[in-house]
Amino acid sequence: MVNTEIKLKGLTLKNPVMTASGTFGYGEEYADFVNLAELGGIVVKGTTLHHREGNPYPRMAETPMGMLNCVGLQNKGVDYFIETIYPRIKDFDTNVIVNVSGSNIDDYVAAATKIDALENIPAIELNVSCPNVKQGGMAFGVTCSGIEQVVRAVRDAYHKHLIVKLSPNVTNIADIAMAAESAGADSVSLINTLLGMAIDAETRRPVLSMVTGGLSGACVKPVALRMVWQVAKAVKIPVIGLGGISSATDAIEFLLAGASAIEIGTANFIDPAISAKVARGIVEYCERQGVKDVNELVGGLRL
Amino acid sequence: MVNTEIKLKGLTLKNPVMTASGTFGYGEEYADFVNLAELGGIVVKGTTLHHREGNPYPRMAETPMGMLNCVGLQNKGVDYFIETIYPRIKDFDTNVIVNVSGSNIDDYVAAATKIDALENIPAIELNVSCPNVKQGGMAFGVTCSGIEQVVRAVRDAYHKHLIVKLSPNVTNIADIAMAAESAGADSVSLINTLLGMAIDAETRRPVLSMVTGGLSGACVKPVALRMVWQVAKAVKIPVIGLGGISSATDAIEFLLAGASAIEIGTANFIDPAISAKVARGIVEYCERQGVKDVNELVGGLRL
Amino acid sequence: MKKISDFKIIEKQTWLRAALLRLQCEERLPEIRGGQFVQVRIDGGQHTYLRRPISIHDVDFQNNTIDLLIQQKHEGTKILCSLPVGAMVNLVFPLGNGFTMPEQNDEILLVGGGIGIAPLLYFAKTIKSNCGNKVSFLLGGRSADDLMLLERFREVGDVFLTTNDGSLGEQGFVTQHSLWNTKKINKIYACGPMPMMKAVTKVAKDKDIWCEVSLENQMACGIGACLCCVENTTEGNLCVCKEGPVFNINRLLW
Amino acid sequence: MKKISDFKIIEKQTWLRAALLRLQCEERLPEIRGGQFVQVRIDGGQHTYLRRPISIHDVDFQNNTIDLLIQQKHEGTKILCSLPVGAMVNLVFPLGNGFTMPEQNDEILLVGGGIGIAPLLYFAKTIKSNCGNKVSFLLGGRSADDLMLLERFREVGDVFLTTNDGSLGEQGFVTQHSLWNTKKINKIYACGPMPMMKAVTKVAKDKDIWCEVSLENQMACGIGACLCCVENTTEGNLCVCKEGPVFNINRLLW
Repeated sequence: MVNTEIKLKGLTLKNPVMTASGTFGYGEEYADFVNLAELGGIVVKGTTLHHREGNPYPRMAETPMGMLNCVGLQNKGVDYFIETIYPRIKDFDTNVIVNVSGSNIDDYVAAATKIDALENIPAIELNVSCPNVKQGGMAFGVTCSGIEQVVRAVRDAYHKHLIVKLSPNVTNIADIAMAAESAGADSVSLINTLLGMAIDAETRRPVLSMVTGGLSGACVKPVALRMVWQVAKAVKIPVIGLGGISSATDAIEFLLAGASAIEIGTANFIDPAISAKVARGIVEYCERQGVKDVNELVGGLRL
Repeated sequence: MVNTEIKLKGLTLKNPVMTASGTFGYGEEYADFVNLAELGGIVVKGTTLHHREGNPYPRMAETPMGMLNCVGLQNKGVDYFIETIYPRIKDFDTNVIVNVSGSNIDDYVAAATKIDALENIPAIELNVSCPNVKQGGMAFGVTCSGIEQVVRAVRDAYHKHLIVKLSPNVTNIADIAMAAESAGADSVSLINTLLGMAIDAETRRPVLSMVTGGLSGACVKPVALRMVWQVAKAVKIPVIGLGGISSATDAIEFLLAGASAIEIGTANFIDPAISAKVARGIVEYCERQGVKDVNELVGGLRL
Repeated sequence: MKKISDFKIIEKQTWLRAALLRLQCEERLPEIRGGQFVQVRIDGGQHTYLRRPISIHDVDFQNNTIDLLIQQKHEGTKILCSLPVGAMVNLVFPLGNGFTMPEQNDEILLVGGGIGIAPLLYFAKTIKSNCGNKVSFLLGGRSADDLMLLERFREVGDVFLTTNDGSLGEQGFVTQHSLWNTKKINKIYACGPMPMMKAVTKVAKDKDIWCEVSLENQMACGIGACLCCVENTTEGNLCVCKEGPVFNINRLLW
Repeated sequence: MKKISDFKIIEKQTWLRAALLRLQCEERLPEIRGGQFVQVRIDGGQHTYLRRPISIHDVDFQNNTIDLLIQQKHEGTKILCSLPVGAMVNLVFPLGNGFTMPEQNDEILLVGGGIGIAPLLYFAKTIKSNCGNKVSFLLGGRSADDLMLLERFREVGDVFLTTNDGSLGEQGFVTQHSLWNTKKINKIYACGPMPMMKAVTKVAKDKDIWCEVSLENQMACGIGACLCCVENTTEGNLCVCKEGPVFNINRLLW
């Protein structure tokens, strides 16, 4: 019998597998495919203080083993979430974590404060790295001072587990992670999407309405794994790894690199049942390798 | 009849297609597959002042639509190049460009000075972005001050076309490009490889001898295209685009994004004849689209 | 109830630019409404990382088969059309809302353009079995070889045709067909290329006829999670994969 | 002269963990030496971006065919082994240096372990046709089903066998076979897993026998451009794809 429980500060995951914000809706969209109780948690889609329509269509471009998106944080705002969506999802038998975005510090704080009051939301994931909206947070997420400001402000207002989601579009992600840690983050999750671009050679136009978008999918896994490894060496708080994870083997690699938990994102689009399969696959790996406790794998890379 | 000639300062390419350093040997390795006269140029492999054995095996990991490498600038040094290799390749009917690397400014300058004396080498590509060796240039390539130092020093010693190859592992590549421009670069080429990592879940060990390595191949194209677009908007000197280009369509996309020429790298490993096919494919595209001069495509993205 | 299932290609018919695949599943099929679609996993392509949405052309609940009528457009659909009988494909299905079932006394016109004819057959069959209405098809293509499987459509209703080159039916676009002046119509269901659907929408609005159209915005997830395939509507950006693909024209900003 | 050519699979034979593919090309084949390899393009895999190096098992210049004996290891070789007769595969070939042709009077032992037996057949045939030497094969596997196509080898020379489980030939490793004590040998050519080749190297050095081994370092380009497959030798790091795959053991740091 393998122990898969992961204890983070104020947040206990029954296993290390979560789903990434913006790729799993509010969980309900996947209920036909996945028993949500098999997951360590779900991070529901990016929520902002006010309603946002997001960016115009087209918002997506397929790339080799990946995709670009410029959705732009479309959501109905935190009050709508609290009144309409929260009641439907609050009793899921898994951790429901809300991804919080904003265009200025006050909005981040206001949204986080409202979610702090929701009994069944044990954590938020602070999105300081959305590449698709001006002041979509990426402005904050690419400098140490920027991330310190927003994290410290939210930390003062939010009293549960605070995950800070980091942008990979930086020279030294370990510095950014340490800044988040010093500002009071309980954990960091990485990577958000890599900024990319697609062009239609025949029409000579950008494929995306916003010209650039965020790259995700299997293609980014090597970069994500490297950054998780660099960050895990640099900070004492737990690291949540994501970026192209498409199988239990991928997930194990992130744990070995130092991630205490992982998130599955774009792979949900290719196989809507993948998240639960990964959770089961991790157990099979542990049984095959004689690992009694998944925590043994965390940072277990042999150099 | 389509004009494909691209004129850069002191460097005329019969067409925009070159091959990337480290992926095309010295051209001789591909002579059975490609008529080198069909190419705008070939950038031969990274050359340093002194002989380098490179990193231990294993040096390569396959990734989704890409590969990681940590070769580490294995080469016999610039004197060996001048005495043994240059005589064999100096009369190729294409531009032979030497990629120059170093671990300190003096070495860069010394190697560049020796190559400056070679009549049939019209340009060097300064590699300030190799991720695989300590002081492999990436130290220089990720800060404006670092790149200014090395480019200015080499600029003073080197009198032909000076290409500076940029690292994508930075927060703002446009700033780095402008620094290279202000220090005297005649053009910039990008992107070098993205720093990545691979782990063998079964053995729990890194796949690469150096743990991390440079990611290349089709998977990086969206990031490369975005960076070329950002840099082309920021600098006045020509931009040479590379990163995952595997077809004429890919090449056209880079030209539209603002590249005056392109380099084909990892795709040479999948199809050793791809470089000449891309050169022919660009002409076919121009004929189909009624483009009389390839230069019309450069920066021709319609927004 | 949405499912992920493996299907085997048990029959195949091909044309110049299209193929009909009959896919059989070992499990019983869930309820499927006309106008719904499947997301097909395509292996073997370097640019087929995501699934491809394909409308459901016909269903046989006795034999657990789904027919897909596929037009070869890009790498994904080309690979799909090249698969041999016996090959396995994985589907996520049924997706989307489908067309609204009409009333018993409605005078129904089903308008299809190009590969947009595909979903109309199964929807017409469900109309017949649910309310017994007689339906008419108005099918348009660039030329005769775009108009496939007409015998299947004729089994279910009257078929009127247009082609741009006049090689079959009346020459011109579907909106130029003479039936618009002669036929009594109070419900239109349309699927096809955007210009054709916009033209049909204009006709419907001019004649004040109730009309639903099926959109084909590019999708990633197909189940309303990624918000990539949005159409800007009177209610703001809505996911075509989940709130659609079928929309009443009154909800669209066309 | 290296070439890139499309080949059609015209014959196929499969075993538990391996397959023999006979590939036919429309063009005339270039000169091919024993121990050289091909780089096979594999479509359809999400982790088969690069070509796969496969040693050349046999060649028929009359019919322009190359035989590849392939062991199913990972995704790439599994896809390759699953290809049907009639499928096309693209090869870059012939690559590498191949084994050194022996002298007329040499007493030759060809040692193969597992799938490492593959290149020995064609090399033995070229020895026979070039200098007419009688060759002996010493082939080892985990069990009998690793030792395929023995009749092909017996047509060319004497065949001695070992298996770890004793299911065929003498039980144990190739280096434990009794022939080492009885047989006169002055040239060894070996191909197989690293531990086996290192064991053979040790025997050769102990007995002071000339020996060449064929290495299988992981490759990207296959033609000496990327410098990924290097082996550290007495001359420093050398590309196995270009300076090898065959090395005299005196050049290796084993």
